[in-house]
Amino acid sequence: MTLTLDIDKPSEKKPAIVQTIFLAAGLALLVLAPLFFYPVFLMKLLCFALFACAFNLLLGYTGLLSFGHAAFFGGAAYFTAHAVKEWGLPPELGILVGVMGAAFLGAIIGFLAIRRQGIYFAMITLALAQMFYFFCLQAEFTKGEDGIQSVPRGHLFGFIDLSQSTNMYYFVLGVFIIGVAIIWRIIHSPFGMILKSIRENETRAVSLGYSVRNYKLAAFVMSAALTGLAGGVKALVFQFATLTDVSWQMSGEVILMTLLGGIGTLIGPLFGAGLVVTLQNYLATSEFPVTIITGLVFMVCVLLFRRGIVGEFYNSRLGRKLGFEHRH
Amino acid sequence: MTAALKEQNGAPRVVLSARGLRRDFGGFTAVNNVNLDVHDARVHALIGPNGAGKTTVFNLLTKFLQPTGGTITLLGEDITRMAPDKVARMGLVRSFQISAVFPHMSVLDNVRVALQRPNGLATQFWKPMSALDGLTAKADHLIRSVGLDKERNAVAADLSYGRKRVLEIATTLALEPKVLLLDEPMAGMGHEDVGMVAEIIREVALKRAVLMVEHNLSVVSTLCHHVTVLQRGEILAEGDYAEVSADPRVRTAYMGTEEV
Amino acid sequence: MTKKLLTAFAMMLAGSTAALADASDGKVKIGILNDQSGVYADFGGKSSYEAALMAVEDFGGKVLGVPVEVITADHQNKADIASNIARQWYDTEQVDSIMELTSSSVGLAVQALSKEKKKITINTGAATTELTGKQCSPYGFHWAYDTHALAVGTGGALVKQGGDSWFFLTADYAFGYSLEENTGNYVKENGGTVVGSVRHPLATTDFSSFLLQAQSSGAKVIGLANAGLDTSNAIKQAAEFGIVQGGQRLAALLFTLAEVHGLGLEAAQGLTLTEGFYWNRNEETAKFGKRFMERTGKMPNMVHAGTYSAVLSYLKAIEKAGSDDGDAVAKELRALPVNDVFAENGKVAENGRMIHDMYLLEVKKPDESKEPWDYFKVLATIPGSEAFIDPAKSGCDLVKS
Amino acid sequence: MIFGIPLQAFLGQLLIGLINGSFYALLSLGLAIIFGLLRVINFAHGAQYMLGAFFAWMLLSYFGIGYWPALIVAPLAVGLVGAVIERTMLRRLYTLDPLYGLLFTFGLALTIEGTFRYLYGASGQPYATPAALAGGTNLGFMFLPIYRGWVIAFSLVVCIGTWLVIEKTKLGSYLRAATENPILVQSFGINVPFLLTLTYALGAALAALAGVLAAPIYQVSPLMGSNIIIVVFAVVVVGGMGSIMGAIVTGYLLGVAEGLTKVFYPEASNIVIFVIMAIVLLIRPAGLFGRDV
Repeated sequence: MTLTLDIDKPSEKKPAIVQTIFLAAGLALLVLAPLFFYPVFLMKLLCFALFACAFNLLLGYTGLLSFGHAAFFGGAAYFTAHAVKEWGLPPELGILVGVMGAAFLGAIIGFLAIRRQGIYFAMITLALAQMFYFFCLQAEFTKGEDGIQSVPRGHLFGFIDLSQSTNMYYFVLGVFIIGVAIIWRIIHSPFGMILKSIRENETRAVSLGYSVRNYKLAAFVMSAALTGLAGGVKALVFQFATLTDVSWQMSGEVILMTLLGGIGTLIGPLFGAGLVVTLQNYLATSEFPVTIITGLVFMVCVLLFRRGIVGEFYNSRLGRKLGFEHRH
Repeated sequence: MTAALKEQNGAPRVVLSARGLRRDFGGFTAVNNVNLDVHDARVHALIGPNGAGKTTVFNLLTKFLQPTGGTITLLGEDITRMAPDKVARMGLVRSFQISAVFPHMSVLDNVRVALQRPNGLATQFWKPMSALDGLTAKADHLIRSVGLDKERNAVAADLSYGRKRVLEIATTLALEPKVLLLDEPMAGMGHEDVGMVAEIIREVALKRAVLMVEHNLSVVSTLCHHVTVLQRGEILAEGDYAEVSADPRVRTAYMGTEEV
Repeated sequence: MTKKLLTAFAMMLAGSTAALADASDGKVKIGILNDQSGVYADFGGKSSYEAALMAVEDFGGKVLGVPVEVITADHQNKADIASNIARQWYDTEQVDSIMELTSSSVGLAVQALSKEKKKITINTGAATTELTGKQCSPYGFHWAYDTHALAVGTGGALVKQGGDSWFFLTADYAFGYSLEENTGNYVKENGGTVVGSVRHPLATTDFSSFLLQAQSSGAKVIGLANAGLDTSNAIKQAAEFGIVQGGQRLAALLFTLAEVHGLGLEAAQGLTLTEGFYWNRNEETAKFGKRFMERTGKMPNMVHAGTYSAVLSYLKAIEKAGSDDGDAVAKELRALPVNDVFAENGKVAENGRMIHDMYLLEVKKPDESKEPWDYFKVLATIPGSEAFIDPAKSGCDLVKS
Repeated sequence: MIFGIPLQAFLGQLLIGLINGSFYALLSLGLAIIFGLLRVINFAHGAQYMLGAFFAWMLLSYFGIGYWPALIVAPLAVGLVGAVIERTMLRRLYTLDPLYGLLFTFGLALTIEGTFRYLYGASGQPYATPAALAGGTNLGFMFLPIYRGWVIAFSLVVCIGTWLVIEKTKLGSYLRAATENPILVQSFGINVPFLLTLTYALGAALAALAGVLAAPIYQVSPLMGSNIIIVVFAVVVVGGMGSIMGAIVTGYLLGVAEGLTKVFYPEASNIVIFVIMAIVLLIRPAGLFGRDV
C-alpha cells in the first residue's frame, strides 16, 4: 500500500528539544484556549481531532482506508447517550459503554472487510457502515430521525459537575490527551512495528509468518474503539446523538480531516480537524454551501498536496531544520 | 519413491515434497504435474528458461497461490490447503524475486521485525519500543554474519540492490527456518556479494533444506546437490548437476540463451 | 454584571424608562435557524428569513426604542449543527430568541437548550407534537402546525367526504409513525377503517412496489405519512401507475405549496392536504403573498407566513412586557391574542401551542389554475379547537388540570 | 399463492425489481468498465447519473429540447465533462495508489452535488414522461406503465450492446488488453492515454444515460445520485470486478432481490443488498463473478 506518503514520526536522533518545546507550547495552548475561544467549539474540535487521530491509526499506520468509520463514531454516541440517559450511568461508565460498543462493531465490520484489500476494503466498509446507518434509522433505542436528545452530562466520578462548561472542557481535554497518548503508544510499540511492516510490504510480512489478517483486525478494532471514545464524549458535549454521526458523509469528513492534516503524522489530524470544523462553523452562517468547499478541498488535496499541512511542514526547509524531516 | 524412502531411513530425509502439482490461470496451465522432493541438509536448485514456471512453483509451495491440483507435504504434514502465514510459522520461509524488505525501516528494524515473531512480542501494543532491546544482540549477530554491520542504522530503501538482497536473506534466517526457499538470491548482485551469499547458503544448508531458483549456473554447479529443470511448467530433467547438464534436452532448452 | 448595573443606572438618570426596561444589550436580536441546503431547503429555507425581516419592518424596525436585528443560519438539517449554532448565538451573540427551526429533531434539541438558557423559541417549521407535549417548555412555542393538526385536517375531512377506507404509506421512523397513528385514529373515530399500511425506508426513490400494494388493497384513500422528497416521489409515481385515475385518492399528510410547485400541477392534481395558510384565501393574504413574492420569487406557505406571525407576536409581547427577558415575554405571549395575516383570533395555550384555524386544501387541475401559484381549492376550514390537541390532554406538565 | 402472497402481486413485484435492477445494471456496468481500465473506483458515478438527469431537465426547460434528443445529447455532454476531468485531473493519479482515485472522485461528487444543490435546491425538479411512452397497459397481474417497460427493454439493449462491443470488437479487445497490460498495448502502437480518456467518458456517459432514463420516474434532484451510489458499490462487490457480464447480471439479480424483500419484509429492503454482500464476502470473498487473485 503506497497511500501513506512515507511521512513518519520526526527522526529520533534530531533535536528532541525542539519537539518538546512544540509539545509543551501545544499543551499550554490547549489548557489556556477556553480563555480566548468558545468552549463548546473547542470541545467539538477536540472530539473530531481525536476521531481523526484514531482513524489515522488505521489509514496512516496500517495503510487501511476505511470508508465506514462513522459507524463507530456515531454508534458510540448512541451507546453512550443511551447508557447515560436511559440506564442512568455516570459519564465515565457511559463512555466506556460507547467504547466497548464501537469495538464490538469494529470487530464485526472488520472481520468481513479484511477479507478484501485496497479499494474493495474501502467499498465494503462503506457499504457495511451504510447498513448500520439504516439499522440506526429503524432501531427503537436510537429514536430514529429525532435522535437521543437532552442527554445529561452528569457528574464525573460522582462529584465533578460536567454541566459547567469549564469542567466539561478540561474533561474532554483529558480524554483527548489520553486518547492520543494511547495512539502514540500503539504506534511506537512492537505491535506498531508489525503494523508498519504490513503497510510497507504485506506479502513479506506474510512470508515471515505473520497472520496479517489478525493484525489488521486488531488495528481495526483498536481504531474503532478509540473512535468510539471520541464519539461517546461528543454525545456528552452536545448532549445528544443523531443520525448525522453515522452517515457516510461523516466517514468522508474524517478522511478529509486526516488527508488535509497529513496522513501518517501524529498531530496532522488535529490540524485537519481544526480546519474542517472551523470552516463548517464559519460557512454555516454564510450563503455558500459547505459541501462544495469540502469537495473542492478534497480534490485539491489529492491532486496537489497529498502530504497534508503537517506533512508539508515536516518536509519544508523550516521543518527539516527543526528536525521534523520525514524519512524519505 | 523407493529412493526417497531409503533416504528417509538414512541421513537426509525429505522435508518438503510436492506430488502432481498443477496450477491453471484461466485456460493456461502454468504448472503441470510437478513432483518435487526437497531434502534436509541439501541445496536443491530449480532452474529453467524464463517463463518456465519456477516462481509459480515457489508461490504454490509457500501457499501464496492455491494449487489447482496435487498435494504438498511439509515435515510429514499435508499443507495443500493451509494459509501462507501458517506455513511460514511451520518453518517454511521464502525470499522473493524482487527484493522484499521493509523500505522505510532501518536494517536493524528489518531484522527485528522477523525476530519478534517467535517470542510473542509482536502482539504487545502496550509496550514501548525498548521492549525489543533484548533482540538487538541477536539481530546484530545476524547483521554481522551477512556483513551488513556498516549499514546497521541505514534505512533499507537506501541500500544498493545487492545489499537489499543480503538483508532479505538475513531476515529470512532470523526465523531459523527448517526449509528455505530462495527466489534468485544472487540476481543483480556484485561479484563479492555473490561469493559471500553462496558461502552463507552453504553454511545454512548444513542444518536445513534449501530450495533455490537460480540463473547463475556456476553457483548452481558449485553449491547445489540436486537440480530440477523446469520447462513450460513441467519437469524436463532431474539429477545432480553433471547428469542434468549432460542431458541433451536440457541443452536444447537452454541453447541460445545460456551456455551450459 | 457591574457594568450592566452601571449602564442601567446611567439610563435611569437619563430618564428613559423604555430603554431601562430593555437594558440587556441595547437591541433585540432574533435568530432564524433552519435548513437552507438540506432536504427541507424549499420547505422554509432562506425565504423564512425574508418573512422575519418583513415582520420587523411592519412593526417599525424598533421595539422599546431599541433596534431589532434578525440574523439567520443554515443548520443543513443536522441537529448537532443547529444546537451548536444556537449555543453560540446565546453565548456569544446575545441572541434573544430563535425561530423557524425546521425538522423535529432540530426543534426538540434547540427548545431543550433554550429552556436551559431561559430563552424564547417559536417553532414554525417542525411537525412533532412533542414540542408542546411531554417535552414542552415554558419558553417554547409552536406556531404554524403539528402532526395532530395535519391528521385531523386531512384524515377527518376526507372521511366526511366519503374517503372512509385508508391505506398508509408510512416513512419508517418516528415522525411517520406518529402521522400514521394520529391520522388512523382520527379516521376510525369518524367511522372509517384502516385496511393496511406499509412502511418504507426514509429517502426511498422507488415507491412502485409500495404503490402496487396500496393499489391492490382497494382502499379509497392512500395516506402518505411521509415528508419532503419522499412524498414528491410517491405522488409522481402514483400518477405513473394510474392510481388517481383508478379511482383512489391520495392524501399527503405533510405537504405544502412550495412542494406542490416543485412537483407541478400535472402530477399533483387532485391531491388533498392540510396547511395553516394559503395565500389566495382572501384579499389580505393575497396582498401579503404578493409582497412576499416580490422579495423571494415565490409565494409563502404556512411556514413562511407562520414565521412572519411569530416574529410579529414576539415583538408585540416584548412591547407589552416592557422587557426582552424570557420569563416576561413568555407570559405576554401566552396572554396576547394573535391577529394577523396568518391567524385570526389565534390563542396561545398554556403548553405553548398557538391554536388557530387550519385549512383542508385540494390541488387544482392544471386547467383550473388561473395564474401562477394558483394551486389550491379550499375545501374546508378546520377550527383550531378541533385541529390541535386539547392542552389538558397534551401531556405537558405546564398545564394545570 | 407464493409464500402467502398472491401470485399476481408476486409477479408484479418481480417485474418492478427488474426495473430497479436495470438502473443498478447500467450503473455497475459503467463502474466496472472504468475500474477495469483505469483502476479507479469512480465515486462520482452517482453524481454523473444525477448530471444526466439534470442535463435532460435543463435541455427541456431552457431549450425546449425533449426526451428523445436528450437521451443522446445528455450522455454525450456528460461524457465530454468526464473526458475533460480525466484529461486535466484524474490522469495525474494513475501512478499512485488506486485509493487516491477513490478520494478524488469522492471530492468531485461532493462538489458537483453541492453546486446543483446550491443552484436548484434539494427538493427536485419535475420531468414529464415522454408522450409516446405515457400511460400504461394492464398485464393482467399488474398495471405496467409503458415507460417502465421501456426502461427494462432499453437498458437490456444497452447492456448487451456494451458487452458485445467489449467482447467482440477490435476496440473492445484493445480495451481488455490494455486492462491486462497497458505497456504491451502501447508497444502495439495504440494510443493508450486516449483509450483511457475514452473509457472514462464512456463510463460517465453510461451513468448519464441511466440518469436520463430515471428522470421521468423520480424527481430530478441533486441528491438522487448519492442515494444510489453506495448500493451500486455493494452490487459491484457482490458481482466482483472480474467480468463485464458479471456486473450486468448481478445488477438485475439484486434489483429483483430487493424488489421481493419489499413484499415480504419492507423494513429490510434498504438493507437486503448489504446483507447479501456480507454473505457473499463470507463465502466467496472475490465476489460471484470475480477472479481469485
